Amino acid sequence: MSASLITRLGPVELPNPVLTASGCGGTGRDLAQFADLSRLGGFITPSVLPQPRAGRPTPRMAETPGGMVSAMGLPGPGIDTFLRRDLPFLAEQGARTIVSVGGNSVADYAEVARRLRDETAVCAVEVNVACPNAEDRGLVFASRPSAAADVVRAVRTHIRPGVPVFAKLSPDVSDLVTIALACADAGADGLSLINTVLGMAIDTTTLRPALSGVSGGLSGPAIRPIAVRSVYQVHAALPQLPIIGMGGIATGLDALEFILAGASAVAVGTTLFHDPSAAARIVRELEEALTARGIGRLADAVGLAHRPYGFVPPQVHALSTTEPNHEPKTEERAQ
Amino acid sequence: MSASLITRLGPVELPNPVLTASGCGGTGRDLAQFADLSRLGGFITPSVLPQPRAGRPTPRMAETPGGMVSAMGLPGPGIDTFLRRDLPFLAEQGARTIVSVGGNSVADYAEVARRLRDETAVCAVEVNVACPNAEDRGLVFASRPSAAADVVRAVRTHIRPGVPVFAKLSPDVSDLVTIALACADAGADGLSLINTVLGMAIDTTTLRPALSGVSGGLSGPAIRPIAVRSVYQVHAALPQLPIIGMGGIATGLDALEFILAGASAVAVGTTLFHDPSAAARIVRELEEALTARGIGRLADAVGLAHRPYGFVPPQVHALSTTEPNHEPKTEERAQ
Amino acid sequence: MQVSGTVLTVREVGGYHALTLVAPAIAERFRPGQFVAVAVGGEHTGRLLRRCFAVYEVKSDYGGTVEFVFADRDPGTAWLTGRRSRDTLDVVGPLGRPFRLPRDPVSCLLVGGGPGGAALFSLADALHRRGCQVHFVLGGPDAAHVFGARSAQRIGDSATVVTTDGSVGSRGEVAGVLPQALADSRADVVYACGPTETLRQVSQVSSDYGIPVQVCLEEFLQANGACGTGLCLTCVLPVIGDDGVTRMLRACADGPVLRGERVRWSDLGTIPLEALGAPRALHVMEDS
Amino acid sequence: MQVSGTVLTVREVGGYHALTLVAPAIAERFRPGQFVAVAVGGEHTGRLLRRCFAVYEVKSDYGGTVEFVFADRDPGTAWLTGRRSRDTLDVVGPLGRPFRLPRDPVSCLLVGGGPGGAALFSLADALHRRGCQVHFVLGGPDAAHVFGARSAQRIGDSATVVTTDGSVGSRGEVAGVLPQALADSRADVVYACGPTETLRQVSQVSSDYGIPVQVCLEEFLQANGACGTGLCLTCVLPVIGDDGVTRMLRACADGPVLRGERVRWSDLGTIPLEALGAPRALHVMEDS
Ligand SMILES: Cc1cc2nc3c(=O)[nH]c(=O)nc-3n(C[C@H](O)[C@H](O)[C@H](O)COP(=O)(O)OP(=O)(O)OC[C@H]3O[C@@H](n4cnc5c(N)ncnc54)[C@H](O)[C@@H]3O)c2cc1C
Ligand SMILES: Cc1cc2nc3c(=O)[nH]c(=O)nc-3n(C[C@H](O)[C@H](O)[C@H](O)COP(=O)(O)OP(=O)(O)OC[C@H]3O[C@@H](n4cnc5c(N)ncnc54)[C@H](O)[C@@H]3O)c2cc1C
Ligand SMILES: Cc1cc2nc3c(=O)[nH]c(=O)nc-3n(C[C@H](O)[C@H](O)[C@H](O)COP(=O)(O)O)c2cc1C
Ligand SMILES: Cc1cc2nc3c(=O)[nH]c(=O)nc-3n(C[C@H](O)[C@H](O)[C@H](O)COP(=O)(O)O)c2cc1C
Ligand code: FES
Ligand code: FES
Repeated sequence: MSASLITRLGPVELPNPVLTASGCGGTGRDLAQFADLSRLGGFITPSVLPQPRAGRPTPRMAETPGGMVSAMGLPGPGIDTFLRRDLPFLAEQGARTIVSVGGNSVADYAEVARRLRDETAVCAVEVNVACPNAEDRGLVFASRPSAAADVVRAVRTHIRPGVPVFAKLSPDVSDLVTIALACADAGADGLSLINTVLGMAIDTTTLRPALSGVSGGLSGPAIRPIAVRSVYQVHAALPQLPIIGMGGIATGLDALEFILAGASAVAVGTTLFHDPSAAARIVRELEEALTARGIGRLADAVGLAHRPYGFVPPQVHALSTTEPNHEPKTEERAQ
Repeated sequence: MSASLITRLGPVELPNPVLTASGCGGTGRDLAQFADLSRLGGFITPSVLPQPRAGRPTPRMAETPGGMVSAMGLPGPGIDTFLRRDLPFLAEQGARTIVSVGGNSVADYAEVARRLRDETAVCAVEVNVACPNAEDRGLVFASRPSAAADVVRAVRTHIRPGVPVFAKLSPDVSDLVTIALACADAGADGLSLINTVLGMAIDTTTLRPALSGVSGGLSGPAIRPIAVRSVYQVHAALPQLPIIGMGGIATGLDALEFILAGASAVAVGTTLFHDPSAAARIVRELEEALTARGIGRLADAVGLAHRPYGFVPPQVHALSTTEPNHEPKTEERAQ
Repeated sequence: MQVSGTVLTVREVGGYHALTLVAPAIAERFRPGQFVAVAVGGEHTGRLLRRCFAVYEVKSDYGGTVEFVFADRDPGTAWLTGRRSRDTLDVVGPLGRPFRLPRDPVSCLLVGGGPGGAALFSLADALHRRGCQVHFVLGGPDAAHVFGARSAQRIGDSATVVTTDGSVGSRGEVAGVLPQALADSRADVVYACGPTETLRQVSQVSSDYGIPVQVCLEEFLQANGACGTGLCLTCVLPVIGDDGVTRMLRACADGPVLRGERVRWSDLGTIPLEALGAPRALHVMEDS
Repeated sequence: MQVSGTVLTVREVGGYHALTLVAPAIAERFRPGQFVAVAVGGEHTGRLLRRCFAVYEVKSDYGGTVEFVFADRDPGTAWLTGRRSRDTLDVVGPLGRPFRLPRDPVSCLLVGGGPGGAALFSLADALHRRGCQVHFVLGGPDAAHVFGARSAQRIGDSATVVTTDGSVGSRGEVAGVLPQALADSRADVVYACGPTETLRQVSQVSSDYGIPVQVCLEEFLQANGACGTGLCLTCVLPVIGDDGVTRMLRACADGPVLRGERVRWSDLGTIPLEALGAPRALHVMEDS
């Protein structure tokens, strides 16, 4: 018998845990040529802002080993056009739509959330906390617990109960768990981990930064270990909060790694650029992987890596049983 | 005419900027079969602690896309054996030796530094600030400005003037520039950027963390964009401080990227595991790359990416000239 | 369509490479001006971005083959040149909007620069089938880097070849010979594919003469695109719409064929201040 | 030596693969028990870690060839199985300390498990040249996964084959037939290569009989090593030295051949509390 992939994000049930990551599946129109959107676990929209935004000039991306750096500048049509054109399209396709909300001020986020309140096609909301805060020298909200909490609270206030709000965090912080806690306290029903890692490429021909935005976000398989670590850390600290894990997922086994670390769902981003039909393949591979491991229900695999399993050498065993859900300490790092 | 590769790390002149990274060239004995140590810019030793350390149990590493995660536990023979056995070997080989100093308390660092003071074979000292601090719940020193400053000060006090002290930082912080500033204020003569990025892999067969240490340090080409960004950011803020850049360097062009970002020297780490003779090749490729670009002296290329170059579209130009050495702001990130 | 195509041949054509693969589903759907997006580096690769190439020609052999021509300029294309017959390639296509064809048998001037010339030959066939006249102008730095000069002479109603070093045809640049070619061909429409700078000049000259021009932005897409399928938004350029509003359009999904007179050539690599959604900060700068 | 070797053949041998490449510098220097570290995935790969394989045999053909035998168990080895003749491989070798050979013509028992059997044949030749007797015990899960059973029968003074499913030789495990084989061969020394668990059992039995045993830790190295050259310290295991002190030695550079009775088999994957430099915290835990 093959494994059941049904998963829950708080009050929402999804037929499978494989979503498309914000900003990586476009508006859905182009992706629909390669994937039946209704067969995906869900579709996360690009971050929606109150106004249309052209984004940054080209060059917007550079290829790097196992990944890419990109600085897009949050391009998008703004909430009006989104509601008129993109959301109805996604609903027509039968996509379970998770709307990513962005902004450069708490008021921006609140405004978008307010406009989403009565939209029944919205299945869940993701707050992209990794946007630059115009009021804080352009520091991203996600880099301070209080700023992150402010935007989450602003969104949560406007969104109907029953529609879960996920806070999407950046890994570029000294203490991710503290930020996650602050978001949970501010009403986040779950967390999305991770947004891109701050990186940069220099063009060795022009001898200048490769991106018009100088630095950009590193994404793709290269960052997978950072993402898995983030999910594992946060799940250890907040085991009751559902997590959407993402960062470099390219195969079903990659998705399983995130599930074992503690994610209830996963999102596929950069891989869609390489392989636009990847999401359906990953669903299939994940199902096969669970079945091969005798795991009947996806839910049983969530966070499994936190528990001891099979043969455990005595010392490791001692560690694991005294602290079954322990956060990896910083001493558990390299060297 | 081929380019001159001579570079300076404060008072020390090196014939070329290509070093081996701490912990990646072993004691030098095994590497010497593949590379003439005297032809390298320099050799950075594994971090030396006061006592012998066995390190962590296996498994200590896992392969990841474009990199690896490792948790070694700072294995090493301790300062006594290091001074008796390893340092004399390196001196015999004609290696310009940079000794990496580690510890789990400020006293550990001070002790190692004190023992190094009268060793004339020590060309420079690198303080591995990314060691866990036993007195601060195992948080690495590098995650707090004051803790980082304490260890740098402790080492600087004991090391002879004329022997530069470099502080080696971890990128896993919300604000790298603040940590770098604290180290500079505490007497660091330069900075080494970056140590590994905190990551993790889960074994999808055992369904448990792949490393005995649960999480580990991500290294290799995968992290190069993070490392280049770190060097660029810190050089923008502290242009007078020499930087040893590292993180995923595999080719001469990779090395050039770090130089353009602001590094005066570079170190090759994980690539040595893949290609033990890489360092000499990188020296050659870097020389060719500079020559091909009409850059006669390596020193002229240091930090070049911070200046506008060639054709600059008007808007980008406006940005660059108002803030020629501007730190990439957090708003200059993805999306 | 995303297919795994079997490589038939990789051959050198002057200074370029031509790769032919079996891909019936793509061959069948292809219309001139469209492109394919190819995954490079093999199964274990760390290179994630697809490379986009305009299709040179499709044939019915082996159920349907697709051929594209490319310049070897990065490690991804170097990998492609190393493919052997029977290797497989992961290819997505046909992608993008094709050249729009005139309904009536008008006179057409097809302008190619470097490897971009390859995209014009299937267009020429389609135009011929509609009874159009097809005149060629092909240019490049030297003889090895002008694609299809002989074919153009064979199939074209006329063909002008021009190289920077004069090693074949006359010495000079495409834009230089264009006014004469427009006059000689009495062109009703211009189609162009080649270096972005060439497209800019061709658009400029054609507009000056009031002749509509369609350009295929293959090179811009190669330099800027990550996916080719419209998902990533990395390949945008400012284009003026029918309503007069400048929008950032995607070279891949909104192109690669665009009306040359609508592209804001001198603003490539920028967000023009009056573009839809341009950053407010810049507006402020302009006002203050 | 780091060389770029040209692949001659990749062939299936039962359930394993054997790859032969031209690498004179390695062939020349090789001594039985040593290994090669192979880069996998090709030029564009994101797989950085070398794969270590004990050498099966070296020959003087083509200036010097090296052959190794491997089980296909990860994407890296899958890539190796896909190599074709004339491809090149980046190989470092010969690496590690070889089997130490007895000076006198003693009786030797060579014990192989799975693909590890391959490492014993060049050893057998060297022992024969010294006038030693060479007896084989080869085991594996089934007939396809016992390496070299026929060769062993041909060249050995005796050969015992044992499989878990009894599909070839007798049914059982290597350790089970060892006491009999030791008695029959009157062995003065045991050499073994195979799964780590087999090496543990062989070491145990041999020590019980007071017979010195050298084990080649190929499998442990494959599971734990990143470089093969002694640089990375990822392949360590606890070994008791002549001074009675347990040290964490590298399977690659201090091995792969170690004295079996000196390896702390039940402490693999740990740092024994009394090992040199073991963490103080653990001592404290034990004391308190
Ligand atoms: C030189 C020329 C001659 C034409 N001759 C005739 C004719 O004789 N009879 C007739 O009925 N129609 C003629 N047309 C119009 C043309 O045939 C139709 O517009 C086209 O077939 C419609 O295709 P579509 O719906 O895909 O493009 P649309 O969706 O209508 O247009 C897409 C975009 O392409 C532009 N575009 C479309 N076709 C062209 C073109 N050929 N050149 C440049 N830009 C173009 C449009 O302006 C628009 O911006 C001519 C157009 C041109 C430019
Ligand atoms: C079964 C056997 C028979 C021997 N017969 C003779 C003999 O007849 N005459 C004679 O002079 N010497 C004999 N020796 C000793 C052996 O030949 C020498 O130790 C060896 O050649 C020295 O090589 P080395 O300097 O590289 O090893 P060393 O550096 O001396 O040793 C390296 C490590 O390998 C171990 N080691 C070395 N050889 C063996 C071995 N063969 N088996 C297991 N562990 C070993 C050592 O104890 C040490 O731990 C015999 C040893 C063994 C085990
Ligand atoms: C081109 C691009 C655009 C993105 N846009 C958004 C966005 O609008 N909002 C958001 O929250 N994350 C955005 N992201 C981040 C991704 O959703 C995802 O978190 C990140 O890329 C890591 O996943 P990946 O490695 O699978 O791509 C974007 C990433 C890329 C590469
Ligand atoms: C196995 C291993 C051991 C390391 N040991 C040390 C160490 O002892 N001290 C230190 O400062 N950095 C150590 N590092 C970090 C490297 O010196 C280097 O900063 C990092 O790996 C990034 O460079 P790379 O990508 O070229 O490997 C180690 C890295 C690895 C992979
Ligand atoms: S290349 Fe990705 S949208 Fe055009
Ligand atoms: S594999 Fe690297 S030290 Fe042994």
